Formats: sequence, structure tokens, C-alpha cells
Amino acid sequence: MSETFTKSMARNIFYGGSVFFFLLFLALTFASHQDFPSRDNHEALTETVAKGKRIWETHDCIGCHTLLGEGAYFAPELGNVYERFGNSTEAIKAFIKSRPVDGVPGRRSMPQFNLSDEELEQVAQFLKYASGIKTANNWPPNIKG
Amino acid sequence: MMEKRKQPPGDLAIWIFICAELSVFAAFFAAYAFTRAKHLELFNRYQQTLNTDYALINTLALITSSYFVVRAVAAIREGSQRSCARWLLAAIAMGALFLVVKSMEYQHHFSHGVTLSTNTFYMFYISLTFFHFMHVIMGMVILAAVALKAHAGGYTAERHAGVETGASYWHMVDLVWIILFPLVYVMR
Amino acid sequence: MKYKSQSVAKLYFVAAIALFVGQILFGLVMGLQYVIGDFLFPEIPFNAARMVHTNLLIVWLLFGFMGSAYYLVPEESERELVAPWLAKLMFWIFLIAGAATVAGYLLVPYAKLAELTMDDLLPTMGREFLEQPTVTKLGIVVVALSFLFSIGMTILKGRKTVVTLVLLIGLTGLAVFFLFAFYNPENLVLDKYYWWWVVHLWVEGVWELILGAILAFILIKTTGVDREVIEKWLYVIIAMTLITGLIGTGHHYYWIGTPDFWQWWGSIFSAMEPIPFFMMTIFAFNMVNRRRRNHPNKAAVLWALGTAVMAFLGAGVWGFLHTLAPVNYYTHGTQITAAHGHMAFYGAYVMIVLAMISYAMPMMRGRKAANSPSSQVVEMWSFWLMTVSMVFITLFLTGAGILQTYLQRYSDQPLDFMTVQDKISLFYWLREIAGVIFLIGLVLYVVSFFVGTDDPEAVEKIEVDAETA
Amino acid sequence: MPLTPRTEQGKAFIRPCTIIYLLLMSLTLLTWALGRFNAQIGLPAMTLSMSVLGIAILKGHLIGDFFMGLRRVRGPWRWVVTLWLLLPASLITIAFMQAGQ
Repeated sequence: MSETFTKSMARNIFYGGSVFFFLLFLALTFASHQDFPSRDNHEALTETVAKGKRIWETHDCIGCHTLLGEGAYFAPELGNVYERFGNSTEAIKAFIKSRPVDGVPGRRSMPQFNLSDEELEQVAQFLKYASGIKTANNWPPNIKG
Repeated sequence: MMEKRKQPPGDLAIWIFICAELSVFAAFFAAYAFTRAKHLELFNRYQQTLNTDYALINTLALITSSYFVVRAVAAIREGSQRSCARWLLAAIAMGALFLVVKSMEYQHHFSHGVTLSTNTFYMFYISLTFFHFMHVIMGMVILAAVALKAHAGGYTAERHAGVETGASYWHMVDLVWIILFPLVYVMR
Repeated sequence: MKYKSQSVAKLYFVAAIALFVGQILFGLVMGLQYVIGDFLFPEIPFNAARMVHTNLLIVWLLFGFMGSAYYLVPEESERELVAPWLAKLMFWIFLIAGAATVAGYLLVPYAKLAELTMDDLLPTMGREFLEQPTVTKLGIVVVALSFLFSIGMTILKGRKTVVTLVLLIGLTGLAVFFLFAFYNPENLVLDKYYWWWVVHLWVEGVWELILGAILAFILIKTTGVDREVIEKWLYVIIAMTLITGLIGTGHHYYWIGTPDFWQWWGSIFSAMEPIPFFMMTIFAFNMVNRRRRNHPNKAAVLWALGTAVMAFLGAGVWGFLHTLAPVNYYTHGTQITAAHGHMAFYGAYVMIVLAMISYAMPMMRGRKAANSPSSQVVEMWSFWLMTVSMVFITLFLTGAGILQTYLQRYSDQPLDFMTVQDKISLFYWLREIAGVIFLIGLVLYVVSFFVGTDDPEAVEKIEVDAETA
Repeated sequence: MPLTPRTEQGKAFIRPCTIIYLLLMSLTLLTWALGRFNAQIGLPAMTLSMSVLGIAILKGHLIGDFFMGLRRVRGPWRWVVTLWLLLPASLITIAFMQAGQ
């Protein structure tokens, strides 16, 4: 019996395997969707929060910070900043508001975005909402993020 | 003394695939066992909600279907295409029986609100069995394709690597269940 | 070069290299901002520099992929490109849109850019790597569809090979999964879940098909090994890629509000993800060892082998390092991720594009098969400088990441983020130095195009087989 | 290479694979019975677990050898299934011993 290792079988495995595992991925996605309502803190997803997400996005906050560990690693994690700031949206707003326009000599500094009070409230509420998302094992490991 | 060959039956490509699949299952089995060691009471308690009788029927069904596949390969080696197709059909029927019984089992659990997130035991139970369940479906699709080709006279006593390839995959599906059955249903 | 229309690739390659230089310059800016926080502040804040750095990377790799496709598809299909004018038109559209977008990042505040481009109509901006204004994204879709049209039609009308088929599947997948960039729900968990359908299913899915196809093409051309053998392995490797990589998406679903079962599924499948990369390394070296000819373009072969090794190290080994959920619990979102990202992108995608450029450019510039020996020597120097400095960038970032993980996440008295950053700044300085060396390598790479252009080209060394001689 | 269904005289034989099949079925019933009736049999949990695991390895080996046809293969592929069986089985054994303590 000669060696058999055919291109057509390799091809079949590529097609079959890809379809198989993509379907499995879809099944797991479906299972994830069943679980989202119990973890994604959608109860807190008010219009203010939605607007806050837009503020978050249009100022490219993810370009320096991480949110639930995703983003840039230049500035602190913000998924739990609400808790780190003593469960206070006021503290978050005060921090954003007080950033110096010209930065801090020699140090990293957050830009002064000149947000209105309303916008500040929205983005702070967004961060509060984010902190209410139930991450597995309560990630991050500690309050430092 | 029989002549030994260097390569397992069927296309080598399927054996690479089989090895990959077996590694995934091995990882899952080990993960199950070590997680169980950490949550012994939970695993022992919820293991009792599983129905061993269903699992017995399913094990017998899979072994029988594997046997039928062996007969299908033997038939094509003797040059009998129609008998090969018939044995494959019988094997597919046993696969279908497996799916029906397994679905009844799932139906029982799901109607009690069990999901992947209910607890760690059910996470493993559903993950392992569902992953295997999909392999049974995949195997049936492969066997069906082989059966159709055999029926159409696509294999001969000399050239039948396709039958052996499909057979090898199906035996792998059986093999995985052979470990899964005692591990998840019986061992405690 | 067998077909005239292949030459459109040259435009794409030149642009790719130019944008590559830009990407590295901004990388150095960011690297400096890591240690001198107020560098260029507030003119170019870190987030703007980062957008430029990452988006230029994506855009120039896309230029590289497109150029590679335009070069190899006519040759594989044995016919001229369908509508080469479309390829040229789309090049300029893509280049101008890309340049305008980058200019937008740098010249106006990002919020202003969002306003100017009317992001509120269909908000898609402000998510990592997908920062482009919605109109740019729409432009990308148009470019991708036109590109698929001309490549697809050429493939369908000509000889169909496994290389072109796999390439086409990869490129189609690239276009399809990009559509998830337009899905931006208010629900943060959903947003993140489907964001990965672009990012992960690109870089650990369909892009690997493109990588495999290009690598197979180069190996067929430079080693003279039987096409059947190479194509067979291509299928097996990309099959393993998708088998492991699709569920492997789960390693991004550990800590973002997604269910716990992903920790198991993600860990088990992504632990298998190094396998296809390992197979690719074995495959590439095997093919070169079994070569039937000594291709005079040594630089191209070097890049191709380099791709296989560095992709395995960067994507395979450095990926595995932090892919298991219990490890990732501590390393998620630290410099470990940055270390992996740098080496994986360089090893898998930067190097394959440079390999293709290295292989195709001499022919497009009128050579028969290769550049002059002196040019190749410079190019190979640039290979080693860039590759070794990338290894060091990765090692320094890994060192920074391990310390960060320990000090901020693991020790009994965890420290603040910024306190930790100050403590590990030495590693950032070292990374910046390695980055400068990378830039020197890149400059040498550009220089290699202008060295020895008047010298005769390198010729194939005929090996005399001892047994037949 | 027929699985010797008949001798030259045309006398019917039981195929080896049929014998293996019947053996596999009986071993399955044994596993099931051990699990189902252990309350009456009263084996210690560890003994029960290791017995059914041992039976499973034997079954898997038979499937690999006779059904997959590996006993007619030489070289590394000959042992692929058996090695695979031993790998998770030893990990499972370690885990169960950990849990048993």
C-alpha cells in the first residue's frame, strides 16, 4: 500500500474543519447571548450612559487607557475607576476637569478636554455603568486595576 | 505474518486532523478531572443528576456503529460496493440513535434550566458532550458522503482510501466517547 | 515579470514602505512619551500618536497585501489583471483617504474630527484600531470591494490554483469581518464582543490565510519544489489555523463581562494556536532544504524563512505565554500584551509583506530575478537589524510587563498604575533604544533599493551534485 | 486483505472484529453495571473509578488496534491511539488521587 496524503483530502479538512468550528463558535456566541443579561449591567444603561459612551469614544479615551483591560497601556485601567475613586462620580468629574492645559513637566498627563458639566456627568455615569459589569472572577485582580 | 504498512488506514491528512481533535479532547478531559478535584462535592452531587442508562444506550450505539463501519471497510476490501454502502447506512442510523438519545438527555436538563453557566460541573458536562455531539454530526456527514460515493460505485477493492478515511474519523468519535462515558458519568 | 498588469503592485509597495517609515517614527514618539510624559504635549497627545502608529500599520499592511495580490494573481492565473485601471484608481483613493485620515488625527482634536465627519449619523469612531471616521470606513469598504472584484474576476477567468483560492478566501473574509466595524451598540459588553470579530478574526483568522498564500507563492517560486507538495501543506496549515483560531477568539472573552465558560474554551483552543505556526516553520525550512534550485534572490528567501520563525515566536510562543486564563487574569491589559503584539505583527505580517516586496520588486524594476549582490547585502543587513531589535523590543516589554504584573496585580501590597510605570521606566528606555536601532534597520532597507542599481544582478549558483558529477 | 470471513472450504468463521465487538459491548455493560449498582457492590470510590478507567483504556486500545486497524501498522502511528489513551488517563488518575486525599 502506497502512501496516501492527498491534496483533495487536505482541502476537505480545511473546508469541513473551518465550517465546523465556525458553527461551534456561533453556538458558543448564542450561549453567551443567553448570559449577557445577567452580567452586562444593562439595567444601568440609561440615555445619559449612552451619551457618556459617545463622549468616551469621541475623545479616544481608549488611546491611552484600558477599559476592562482593552485599549492602550499608557494610562490606568478605567473599568473599575468608579470604585477606585471611592464610588464617586463627583471625584471622576473633578479629576477630568482639573487637568492642566499644558500638561505636567516631564510627566504623563491627561489632556484638558474642556467638557461641559453635562458631558462630564455623562462620561462619569458611563464609567459608573462600566464598573457595574460583572466580569469573571471580578477582574481586575485588585482595586489598582 | 501479515504485511505491515507504515501509514495508518486512510488519508494521512485525516490523521493529522484526528491528532488535533484528540489533543483538544485530552485537554478537556484533564481540565475536567483537575477542576473536579477542586470542587469535589459539587461534581459528585451534580453527577448524580445524569442518567447512566441513557449513556449506556449511547455507548452501545456508538460501538455498534463503529463495528458496522469496520464491516463496511471489510466489504469494500472484498469489492462489494453495495454491501459497503449498506453497512455505512446502518452505522449512520446508529449515529442518529445516539443523537436522539442525547437530545432527550439535553431536553431533560435544559427543561430544568441548566445552562453552561449553571455551575462548573454542568459547564464541563455540556461543553464536553456538546463538542462531542457536534463531532457525531460531522462524522455522520462524512459517512453519508462516503456511502453515497460507494453506492455510486466510486470505490473498488484496490482503491478505497476514502472509505478508510471516513472510517478512521468515525472511530475517533467513538474513541472519545469511550473515555467520556466513564469519566463524566461513572467515575466518582 | 510575466504580465504587464502586475506592475500596478509597484505603486502599492512603494506606498506601503513609505507608510511603514511613518509608522515607525510615530512608534518612536510614543516610546519617548512613555518615559518623557510631556514630550510633544499637548500638540500630539499619546492617543493621537498611537492612532497614527496603529492605523498606519494596518493601512500599510493592507497596501502590502493588495500589492502582493496584484503581483501574484496574474502570474498564478496566467492572464492579465482584470481592470488594472481600477487597481490604480483605488490605490489613489485609498492613499488619499488614508492620508486625510491621518492628517485629521494630527491636525484637529479627535472630538472635532468626529464632528466634522458627522460621526453621530453612524457612530463607529473611538474604538481601538477602528478609530477611522465612518466615512473613511465606508471608503475602505468600497476599496475592498473593488479590489475583490478585480482580483476575483482575474482568478475566476484564469487558471485556478490553491494559492489564489486561499488568497481569495482570506481577502473575502477580511472584507466580510470588517463589516462588524459598523456595529457599535451602546451595550459595552456587546460592543467589545463583536469588536473582536474584526480584530481577532482578522489577525488570527483570515489574515493568516493571506499570509499562508503569499508564503506558499514565494516558496514555490524560490525553491522550485513541486507545487502539489506546497499546496497540500498550505491546506493543512490553514485548516489548523482556523480550527484553533476561531474558538481561540475565546481568549479575549475572559474578563469583559462574558460568561465564565470562555475561560475553558478559550484556554484550550488558544493553547493549540501555536501548532499551525510551528507547522509553518517546519514547512518553510523543509521546502527550502528540498529546493531544486538556488534562487539568486537570497534576500527574499531570508525574509520568507524569517517570517516562519518570527511568526512562530511572536504569535505562537509569546501568545501562548499569556493565553491561559489563570495567567491572563494577571497579565490582561499589561505590557505583556504589547510585547506579544509587537513581535506577532512584525513576525507574521510585516515580514511576509517585506518578503513579497523583496521577491517582486527586482522584477518590477526591470531585473530578471534578483537585485545586485551589493543591494542584497544591504537588504540582509536591514533584515537582521530590524529582526534582532524587534526581539529586544519584545524582551524589554516582556520584562516591563512581568514587573508591572507583579507590582500592580500580584504582590501583597499592589501599587498604583503610575507608581509602577515609574519603577519600570528603565525597560521603556531600553525599548526606545531598540526602537531606534529598528529605525536604522528600516532606513537601511529603504537604502537597499538605491544601492548597486547599476551593478549586474546576482546569478543563480548551480550546485554540482557530487553523485552525478 | 479480507478479515478472513471464510476458509478455503467456504466454511463460515466468526470475524475477529465481531469477537472484539462483543467484547467491547460486554465491557461497556460492565462499566455501566459498576456505576449503576455500586451501592450494592460497595466498591470504594477510588477502586471503582480506577477500574472503569482501566476498562476504558482497554476498550480504546481495542478500538485503535482492531477497528482503526493500527495493529497492522508499524512505526510511530502504531502507537498513536494507545499513547493518546495513556496521556489523559494518567492525568485523570493524578487528579483523582489528588481529590481522593
